[in-house]
Amino acid sequence: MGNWEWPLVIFTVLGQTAIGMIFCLWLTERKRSKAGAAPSPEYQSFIKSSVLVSGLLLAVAMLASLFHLGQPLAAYRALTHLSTSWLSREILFFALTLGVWVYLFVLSRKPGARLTGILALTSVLGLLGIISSALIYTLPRVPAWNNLGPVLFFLLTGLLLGALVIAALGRKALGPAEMKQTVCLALGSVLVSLLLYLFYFSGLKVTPEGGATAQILFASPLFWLRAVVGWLLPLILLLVTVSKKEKPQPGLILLVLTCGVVGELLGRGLFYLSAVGIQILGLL
Amino acid sequence: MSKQLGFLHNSEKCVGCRGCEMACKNEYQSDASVRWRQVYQLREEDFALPTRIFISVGCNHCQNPECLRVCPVGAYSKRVDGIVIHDQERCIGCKLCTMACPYNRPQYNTTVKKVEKCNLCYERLDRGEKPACVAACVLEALEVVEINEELDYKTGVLKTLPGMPDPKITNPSIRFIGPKQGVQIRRDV
Amino acid sequence: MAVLLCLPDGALRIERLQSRLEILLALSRIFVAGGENLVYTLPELERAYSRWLKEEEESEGKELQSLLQADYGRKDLVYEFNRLFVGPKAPPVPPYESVYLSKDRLVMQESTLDVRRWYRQEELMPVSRSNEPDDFIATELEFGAYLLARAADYVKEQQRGKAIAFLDAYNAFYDEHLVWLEEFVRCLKKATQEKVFLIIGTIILKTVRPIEYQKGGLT
Amino acid sequence: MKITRRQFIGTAAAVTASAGLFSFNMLGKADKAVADTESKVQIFRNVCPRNCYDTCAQISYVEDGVLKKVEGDPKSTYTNGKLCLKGYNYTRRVYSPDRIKYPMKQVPRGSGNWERISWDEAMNTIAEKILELKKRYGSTLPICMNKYSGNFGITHYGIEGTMSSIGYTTRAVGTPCWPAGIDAQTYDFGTIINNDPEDLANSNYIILWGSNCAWTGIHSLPFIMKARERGAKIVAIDPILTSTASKADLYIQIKPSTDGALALGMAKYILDNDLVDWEYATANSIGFEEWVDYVRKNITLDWAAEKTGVPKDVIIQLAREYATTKPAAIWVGYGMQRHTNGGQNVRIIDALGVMTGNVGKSGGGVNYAHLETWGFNYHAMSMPVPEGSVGVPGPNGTYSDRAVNMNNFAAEVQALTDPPVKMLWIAARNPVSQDPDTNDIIKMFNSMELVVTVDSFFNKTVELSDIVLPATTHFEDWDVMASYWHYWVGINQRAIEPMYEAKSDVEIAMALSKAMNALEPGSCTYPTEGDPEEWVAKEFNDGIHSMLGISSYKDLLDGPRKAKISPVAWADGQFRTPSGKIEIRCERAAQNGLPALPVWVEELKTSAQYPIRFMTPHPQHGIHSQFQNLDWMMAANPEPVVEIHPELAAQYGIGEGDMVRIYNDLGEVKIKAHLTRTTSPDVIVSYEAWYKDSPFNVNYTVKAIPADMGKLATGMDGIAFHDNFVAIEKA
Repeated sequence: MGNWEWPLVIFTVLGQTAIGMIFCLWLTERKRSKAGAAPSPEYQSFIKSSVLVSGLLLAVAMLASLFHLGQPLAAYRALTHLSTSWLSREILFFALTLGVWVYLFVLSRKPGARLTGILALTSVLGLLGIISSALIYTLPRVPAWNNLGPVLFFLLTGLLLGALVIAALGRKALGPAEMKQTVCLALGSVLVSLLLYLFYFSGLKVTPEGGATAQILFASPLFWLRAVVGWLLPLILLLVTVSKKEKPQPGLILLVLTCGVVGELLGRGLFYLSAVGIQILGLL
Repeated sequence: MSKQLGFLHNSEKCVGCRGCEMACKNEYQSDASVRWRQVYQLREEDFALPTRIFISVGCNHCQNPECLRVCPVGAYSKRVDGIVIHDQERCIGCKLCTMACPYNRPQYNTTVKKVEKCNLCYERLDRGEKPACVAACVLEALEVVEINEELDYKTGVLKTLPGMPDPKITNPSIRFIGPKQGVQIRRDV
Repeated sequence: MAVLLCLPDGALRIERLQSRLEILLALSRIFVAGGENLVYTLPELERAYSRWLKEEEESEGKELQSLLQADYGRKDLVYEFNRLFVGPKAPPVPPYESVYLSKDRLVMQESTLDVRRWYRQEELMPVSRSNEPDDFIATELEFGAYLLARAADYVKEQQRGKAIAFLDAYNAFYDEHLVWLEEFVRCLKKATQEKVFLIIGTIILKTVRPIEYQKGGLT
Repeated sequence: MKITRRQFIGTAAAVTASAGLFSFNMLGKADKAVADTESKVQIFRNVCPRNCYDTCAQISYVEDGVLKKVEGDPKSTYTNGKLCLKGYNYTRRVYSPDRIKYPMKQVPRGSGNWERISWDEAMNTIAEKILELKKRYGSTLPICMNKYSGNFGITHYGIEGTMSSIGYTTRAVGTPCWPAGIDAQTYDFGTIINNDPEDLANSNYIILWGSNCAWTGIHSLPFIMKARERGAKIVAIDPILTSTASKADLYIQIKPSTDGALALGMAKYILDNDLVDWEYATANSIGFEEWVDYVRKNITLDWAAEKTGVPKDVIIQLAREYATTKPAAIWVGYGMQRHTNGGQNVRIIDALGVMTGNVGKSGGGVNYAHLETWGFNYHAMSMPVPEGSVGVPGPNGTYSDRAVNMNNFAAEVQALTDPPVKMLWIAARNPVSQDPDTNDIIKMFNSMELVVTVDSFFNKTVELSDIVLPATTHFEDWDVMASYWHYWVGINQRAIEPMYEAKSDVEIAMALSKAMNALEPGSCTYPTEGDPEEWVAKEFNDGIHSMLGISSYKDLLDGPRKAKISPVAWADGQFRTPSGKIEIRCERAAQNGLPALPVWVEELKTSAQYPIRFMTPHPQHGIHSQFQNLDWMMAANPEPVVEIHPELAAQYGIGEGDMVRIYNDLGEVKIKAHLTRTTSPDVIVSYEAWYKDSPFNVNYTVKAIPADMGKLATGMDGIAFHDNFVAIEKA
């Protein structure tokens, strides 16, 4: 059984959120630039603040990751084994993402600058970062992780929370269609996440270690809290939101966001906690 | 291919005295939080009769070392003789290797906040001495051997024992002589 | 901050070194004499600390006030001192550097031997009545004080180069060794609620520091 | 610019002048000679002094006065350059920050209010108390010593010497561990002698009868395995399927305390099938025919099978193989004699060895222990009492010490009134955790006026002492050690200076003598001065020299020596009994109220109230209360378990890892359950030990029930530790 790795929980969830936000911004921006409409001041300030928030989240995430290390001051060395280590690659992509984000940040402050390209670049780097993150855990030793699960879960976390933060920040600036698209993205993420988990659990049973992981999860009250707060509530609330014509109430979006954050943090904590590795079976 | 050194553990001879484990600690005066070598008592239920059967496991100097693959700082290297060395100077204490190794051999030293592991006493080997664990084995149940086909063809040499992780994961450089169980006159039958 | 002055006539003077030296000695004596002699060693610490505060131009700190109010003769201070640092039960805050700096929580480790080398370089060795590890807190503090005293001596003798060498040596000794006291005090604060010892911990943190000195004046 | 020590090249030349002005407390001028030893690795010879079969020859590596590591000394062919897991832990013992460092006193006892005192104050306090008690009661009998096996180095008999040197005192006499077996063999053969364990390699059939040597005497196993490689069969008879028994070709799970019945069953078969070595038995023993008669008339195989739980055909097989596969060796472990019929069972096994002619043969023997290599001067021990001392009156106006039974220590001390015991001196012993009936021990401690304990660690006994004195480890002492199993003797050098203010038992005796003579000249006869190495030198005599083939103790500095005596016990047929023969019929036994013949004596049985036998044998990670508290051991074996058979566990709803309350009318202990089929459904097992910061102690439920024998050779009967009956429940 693993540990509740707070630094890694913060790092992965916040980092994925930041990248999810940038991805959502890119979707929006791409449509807008196609439409060629002049941005409203509200929209401009939304872009500015969204870019800023995504960068802050990314920075906090990377800072948090240092606390996982025994030697935080030597973290830079983590870049030195790109040939086989997904952790090295993760750090590389996150560092690049942060670097490109700085440029994005500068551009976002320039009125009239075109952001589609740079948003796309940041998203791609960020998504590669998330995938690298996930592949770190795709360890043959840990059957519960040694599959596509981590990649999909990590991406879905990014999409769900990214979309929800964007929806929250853009409650004034985004048009109804944009809002709908963002909310739908979140809804889709929750739905896929939930279905994926059901599918995932059925796969876990195949190995004894995977079975142990499932057992730990089902036995944990935190898992059921995560299921209610992280899947059920957002699902219901988002369905309600989507079914209505008018733009969703800002309060509602914030509520879903809170649920989503709590759910994902719990889920990620449990992800680490419930890892059961193949090991020598015997008395110590 | 260059050679691959590894351990041959004879669980027919091993009585689980744990001398190897402590001799290793004595040699390196290693921190209480780490066990480079560990003696495991295998599960009774995995054998025909309930018996105290032991294996002694240090680093298995795997042919496909997961620790080496996942380490982000390249602290691990494999010598030409197959010994997997961990350079503690480089280690940043990310603990990923401790998650990746099916044998729990890289151990996180909570005092220096870095990982460390068995290095097959390569310095002693280079001097022509036996590793501390092998030298201390009263029943001579532990040996350093060259892992090769010749060894694997020998009768009685096993790649795994019940309770050991699937060797396919990392291709560990450890071989076993299986336990022998005597006749038991028991009172619970 | 100590000030090393080179006066226009070429004379050398140093300020604020004496208080530092005295407080190191006073702290050392607390541990030399042990819990049973706090009634003698605490007033000494109090005097040294008060002088240090004055020299550093701070007001008389809160710690000092409560230290002043403490009853040094309290028997339970003795017991608590022994429980924390001495034994016979395994002490939670053993006063030996290597327990904190070495990879093992043991005495007589590599850092102990390095401390011994420091002493030897000055042709010194531990000679106390009990065979303590060389990195016993009292011995290390005394050695620190000794290095400062040597610096002060050379100032008196107007040998600038040598005075500076000893100040630097003290700082090096701090960096290589005395720095463990930070961890020691952290453990102490976890292990006790007794004010007097918490204050001693605070005094250690405040006063056992590298010497920052200015090579001031006209040269 | 920052500098480091390496760059700082002080100005040592000038030190002398100004350093004089600096007032040093801790530091002084360095001794050039000492400084020159820097970074030179020195090698010393040591011997592990623990109460253990193997008494390992060690080599310690010391650099700049610091013990770096400890290895086995390859010069001993028995230990063969290897230690056990405990022996590799010594740096942790020597340099543990937990060690007791200074003399300290605690007021009141048990309060945790400890004050550091000087050696002078400690010695004066103790001396004054001794003198005051002597004055009050007219003798030193109120002073009671309890010393045993914490350190078996010969100079540690200086503890007994300390007592003799102040007068006639009360002494804890006896030994808890092994006396019933000693007496059994003393009745039969005149004393205990085992074949050189290296001779086990010559055996063709080896019965490990109640010995878990994989844990308690690992260095004998290679010789056993060598025999097996030659084709010998290894049989283990034990109620517990130990690590040793797991290696046997045949393991027999016997009902505890019925070993004699199994041996009698075997004897019956051997008789009935005429596999007896009549020639050996009749030539070398007396009373053999009478015993044969008893066996013929009283023993049946069905009875033996019923009694022991061992099927008849297995008894037959065992008997046939043992009687026909010669030479056949039996190793009688100490565990099997810790019963109310333990000594008698050993006597029956002895008889089995005699009837098959396996005694006095290479590769044979009924091997228990020996003391053949222990013929030292006991100089540190042999101190005259001060003139005019008064003790327990004997004939012709002589006096003697007053003996109390170490094995019923709490009760017997409390029962003494004329004069009562008022002061305890405890050294090399931890009675509060190791003696039976812990609660009564604590009660007894509370009735004392002064308790002095010499120890290295704050164990349960120190916790209840008034004064604790810091003991050296064997690396800080000069000493000489012999084994009670193998034939090697080794010198133990002082490898490092004593740490802190630790002193050896002899040094403590000298300090006490100084204090007593200052207060009252002539009140203590112990020398007040002496060099530690000289003390060791004085232990040697011509007998030891010739036995070891040396001319001086200094020859042992080149390595331990093996005694030049026959590796085969009793090969000469010269038995040390009054009759000079093996006394199958033993008058001395009869005189001591025991059966004269090795006949069956009923074992102690469980009751309805306490239906489970709780066995508490020796642990792997320690020896009694030593070692398990050290950091590496605590990491490797952090907590005790109780081994419970799954069937028994199921009856009580106990699962793996559940806490189990084990109790009887005496007390209780709570231990975590480990379900295993290595024990039987009516026996639970937990290994005695003292874990750091843990209240775990198996002795809370152990009654001070005497074993049947021990008085003859050791002064007191042993303890039936394994006749410990309890009830259990899920805690």
